[in-house]
Amino acid sequence: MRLFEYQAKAIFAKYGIDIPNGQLVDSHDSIGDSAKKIGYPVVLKAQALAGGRGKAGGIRFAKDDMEAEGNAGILLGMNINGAAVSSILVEEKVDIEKEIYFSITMDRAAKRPVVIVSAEGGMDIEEIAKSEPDSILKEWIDPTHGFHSYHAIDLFKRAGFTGDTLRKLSQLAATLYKIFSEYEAELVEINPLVITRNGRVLAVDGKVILDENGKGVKEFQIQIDAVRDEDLMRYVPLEGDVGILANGAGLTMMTMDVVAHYGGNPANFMEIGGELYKKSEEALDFLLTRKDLNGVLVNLFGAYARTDVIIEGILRSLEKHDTDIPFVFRVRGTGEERARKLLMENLNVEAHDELDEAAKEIVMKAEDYRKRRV
Amino acid sequence: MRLFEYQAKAIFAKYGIDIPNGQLVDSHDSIGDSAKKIGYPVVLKAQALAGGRGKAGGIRFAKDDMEAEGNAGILLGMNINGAAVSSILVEEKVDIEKEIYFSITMDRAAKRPVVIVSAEGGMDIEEIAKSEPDSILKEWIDPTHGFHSYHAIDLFKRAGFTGDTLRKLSQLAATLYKIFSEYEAELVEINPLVITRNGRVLAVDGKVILDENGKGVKEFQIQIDAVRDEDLMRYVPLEGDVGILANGAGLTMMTMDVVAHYGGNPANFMEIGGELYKKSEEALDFLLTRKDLNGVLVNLFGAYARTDVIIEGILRSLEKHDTDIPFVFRVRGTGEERARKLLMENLNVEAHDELDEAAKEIVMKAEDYRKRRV
Amino acid sequence: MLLSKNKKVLVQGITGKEAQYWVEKMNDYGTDIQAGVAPGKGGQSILGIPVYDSVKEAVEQHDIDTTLMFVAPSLVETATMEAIDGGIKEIVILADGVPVHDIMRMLSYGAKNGVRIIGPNTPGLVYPGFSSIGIMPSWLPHVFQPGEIGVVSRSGSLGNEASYQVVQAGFGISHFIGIGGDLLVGTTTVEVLEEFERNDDIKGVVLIGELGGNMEEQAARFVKTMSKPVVALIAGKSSPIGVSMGHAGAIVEGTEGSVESKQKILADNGAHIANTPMEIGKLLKILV
Amino acid sequence: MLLSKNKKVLVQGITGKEAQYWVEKMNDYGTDIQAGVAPGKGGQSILGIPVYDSVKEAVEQHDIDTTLMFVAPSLVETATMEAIDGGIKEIVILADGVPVHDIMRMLSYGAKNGVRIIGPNTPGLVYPGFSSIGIMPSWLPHVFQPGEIGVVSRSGSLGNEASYQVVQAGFGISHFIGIGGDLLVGTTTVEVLEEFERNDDIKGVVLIGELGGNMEEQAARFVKTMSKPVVALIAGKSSPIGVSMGHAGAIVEGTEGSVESKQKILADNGAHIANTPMEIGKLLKILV
Repeated sequence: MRLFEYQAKAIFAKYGIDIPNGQLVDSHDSIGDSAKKIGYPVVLKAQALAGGRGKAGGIRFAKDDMEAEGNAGILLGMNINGAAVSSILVEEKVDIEKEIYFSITMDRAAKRPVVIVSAEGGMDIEEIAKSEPDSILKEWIDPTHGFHSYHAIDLFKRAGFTGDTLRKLSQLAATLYKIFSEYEAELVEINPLVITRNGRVLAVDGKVILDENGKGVKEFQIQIDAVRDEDLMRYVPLEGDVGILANGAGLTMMTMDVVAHYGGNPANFMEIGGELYKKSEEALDFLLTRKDLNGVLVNLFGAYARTDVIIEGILRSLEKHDTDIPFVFRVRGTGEERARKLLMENLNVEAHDELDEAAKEIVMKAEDYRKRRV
Repeated sequence: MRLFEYQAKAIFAKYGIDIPNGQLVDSHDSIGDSAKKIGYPVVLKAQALAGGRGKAGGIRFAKDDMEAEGNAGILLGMNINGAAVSSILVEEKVDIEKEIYFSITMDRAAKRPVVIVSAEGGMDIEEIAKSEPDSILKEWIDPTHGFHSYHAIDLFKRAGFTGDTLRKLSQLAATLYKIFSEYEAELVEINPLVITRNGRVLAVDGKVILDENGKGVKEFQIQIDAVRDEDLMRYVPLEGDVGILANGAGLTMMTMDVVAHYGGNPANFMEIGGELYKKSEEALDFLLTRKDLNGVLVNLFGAYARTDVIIEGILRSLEKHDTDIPFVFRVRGTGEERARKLLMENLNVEAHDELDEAAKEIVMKAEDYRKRRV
Repeated sequence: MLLSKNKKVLVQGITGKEAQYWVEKMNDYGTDIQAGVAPGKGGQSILGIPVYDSVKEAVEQHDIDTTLMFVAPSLVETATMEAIDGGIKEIVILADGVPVHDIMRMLSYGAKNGVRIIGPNTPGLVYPGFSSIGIMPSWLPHVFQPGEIGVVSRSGSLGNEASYQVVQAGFGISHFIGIGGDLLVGTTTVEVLEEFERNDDIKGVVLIGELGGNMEEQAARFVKTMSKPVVALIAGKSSPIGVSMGHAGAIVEGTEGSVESKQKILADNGAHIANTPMEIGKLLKILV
Repeated sequence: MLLSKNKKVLVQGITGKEAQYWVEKMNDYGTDIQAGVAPGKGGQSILGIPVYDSVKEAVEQHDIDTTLMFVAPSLVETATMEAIDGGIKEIVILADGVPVHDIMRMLSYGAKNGVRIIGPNTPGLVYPGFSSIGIMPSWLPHVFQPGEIGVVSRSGSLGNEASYQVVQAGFGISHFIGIGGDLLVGTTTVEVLEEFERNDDIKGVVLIGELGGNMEEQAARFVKTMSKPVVALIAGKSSPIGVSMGHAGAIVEGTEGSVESKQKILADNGAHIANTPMEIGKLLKILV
């Protein structure tokens, strides 16, 4: 679960990491007061759970009330890569001497956490990897041993730091590993980590992704609960018009891909794997609340999940909904015979053997339906 | 820092360990209501920070309001091994099938934590060690690996337990180690750990000693602050009449012992080692608030602590206090020469070279002073 | 050992409802389930399989090659340490939802003790015609037939689909290895490929990946050195960026872990890319 | 190594005020202080002693036998791990107030790496006439004179008193080893006795103990096997039960750890009990 920048910084501050003086504002009326308290010039940073904020224009400056109010109005109406901006973090403008990239994350290939430092901060780590690959230093962590300030001393010395800055950076790094561990994070990142002209070491941005199964998320329970409502089926809405209902995460992703491969536009991700297969009625009920669908592809490969039980649920849902959008079925695996029989008896539909064939058919039928509707 | 039984049990309950139904009561008026809520017969347990409660009569039973009020009155007026009883824990009477001893503590010789189990609970562990030494099972813990339910399964099986009781005991043991670790305890003990006739596994008593330097004590900050006030000099009052002022914990203990060895009665422990040596004025001010002293022995062996600085503080304190009780000094080590000179000039007193000699003198002088005072 | 087809299996958490369902399926398939563990249930038996209170007791009575864990996510770390301390050298972890910091510690402890961990969040292992360790529908004849193709998959459901395509194309499966969909897993794609390359039963390889992480990128560098043809199907091309797609590990940040980059690196290193499941069969017919 | 009189010493936390006071004292006494560590102060020097940012850098430039730590209690665990990871084999920890669970982990890590830890809460080590590592007043001539008696003490202040008595009685001190007053310490009384017994310079032993714990009991069993006379002074006879007396380790629970029981076991095993400091000298005159 990704945290907002202001939440990440609140954690940093709790652990004694220096952050810019700032306030969270959620209307453009109050922006002037907050900005004055902090002192102009200020930075206005859109709070949204998405990357690419800088390029999307989500960071703006203001030297007086007029600029602050104008920019706040713009930011609060913005959408950054699909995520609505709910609030603005108003912060002091910092006197930057040097920008550093610092993060701790899980390295899947090495199967352990890795600390990544670059003395060329401020850009995306991938941009740094392209433009200054030699500036990227990594140190892998033995989790039973931890990552301590003396490990960080070594790392930051290799990155070229000395003296009091070295001491401050290494303490901050050890603190960040403490946050990574205690909050059970997947990622903690400070980019840029700024050294100011008067020697402060400041977390000017902060990104924290917590493990949804970990202890750290409990502090953000309200946020989780809000997500969970539509997360029952791990539903992710997309912009297409072909509804997807399949079992298992991998098969569902592939179902979307095959629809796209044959020229269609998938409308969603939705997983009904594991025990959830018994909830196919609720899943389709939920999917049919969308009025932009021009077709639905049901792709079932039964193992533990019984395809006949899934089809029964789908039939119950269809009975409740008065819909004429086309449905295409593909059924294989456990319960296949009975599932096919149910589809034939109730919908007079022959289920496909192959996903490729089913995908071609739904793409064609959705195209027809869209034309008819227009 | 030792916790009250009710505090220990509150921690147990928070971690899901089953405890008897109970309420804390601090006046004998409210005892009847609490007891009725729990249901007679009940057990009344004096809450005091001292051992030997059972033998001192600090646990009483009541079958009705009259008995409850009577016993509550007795308990609330009690003193258990020097500790006042501040409140009573009223609990359901438990239907005991078996009593077990269980604890986790630091083994100094092995330099690691040890889990101790005995299927013969209910008595002091030292009594068990005498009467049923073979019943005591120990397992040492590798702190980087922890103590888990599967370790406990092995331990409790060796102690003769099977089936569901085995499962419950081993889960409880792992939970108790979690408490030991997360609260940074020096000791967690459940004695007796009771198996009831209907299969409950209950912590009927609970003793927790937290490391005063550890994280766990923060939850009990008020209690710590109360202690700290008189703990500035690590002051421990005793029942004797010879005040003791020495530097360093070991030397202070030995000073008390030598006074006792020559027939005197030390009145206190008080440490002014380390940086505290500069606070000798405050230390003596505090000691002289006691009106039961018949003499004071000052025993200084200076190293980092400068004996002349200590003597200066003592002289300042004596100037403020109009006291005629005898003082005897022994001074050796850093600053000795100047310290001796200060004593001679200000009090016309020759400091002793040896603790033994100084102790003999103060014991004699205190005896005289007591006689004169009577 | 990972590819050995007749392992002696221990089942941790054998008395749970889901465990019993799958133990019966595995048993019927011919898997050599030696024993089970369930604290407090020592002395009972399930389908004639003896149950012990602890791994320690089970390994005192039985030679165990691998342990299969039907254990709740929050208890997986302890159960894994118990298996490692019991001297078991291969551990298969099914649970979905194990905290990633638990996984990190488990993997570290396993590595220090020379233990192979498969999963968490793996659907398990199938050795068609021999045995099945996990929750794959090994009994479905149009999905699993003995043969000469090694399949490695991050996903269970897409693993079924791929195996089915292999069988539809007229081939059989020598080994199906599910590695699991979590952010950290004990055995990575490249480690399975290394085993596949060494195994003489295997004539061709199907690699099922998905968006997120760098396991396929790492695997690609090894594919270059392999003597056997590799067909790769990577799911998630039409999934959005920055959102977790069912599997905790299936998330793309920036361009790292995108399906396009994975397909490109794999193809550049000599793998054959299937764009849809049916293409797996078509490519195998050409290559094997 | 514990008894080696000319160790090459590293000082961690060398730039603190207290550290500088003691470094000057130790230096004047002739101790071979090779280097100091203070993060962010690398390149500076203190009394001509070079300062490094980390232990790793210091050990790259100097052979170090032992490190002496002037570090705040909350930072001791990390500093100890740094020293161990730096390959140093002996660590002297002065700090009073280190959390006991930190100590527990440190000692475990030290033991696994074959490192001797002395303390925490030790006053340090004195090798009269040679060197001083810690905060003992080695420069006071009536307290420390070279000689033939080994002194081991849980307490600094009582260690001074005991050493003074040894010197007053006309003897000298070969080694003074402070083991520290905490609940858990890295080197126990018995481990020092074992070294004393093996060392040919030492003709007699003074053991300074105090109430609490079972270290003196454990030592007693070894005293029985020793060829050298042992004089024991145990503090705390007149201290109350169940209260911590200044030292975290000085607390009695029930009858375990009482001075009476310690004295009895020691006497039963052949140690000679001094009831007051002056008796130490009297007994040594008879025994040595």
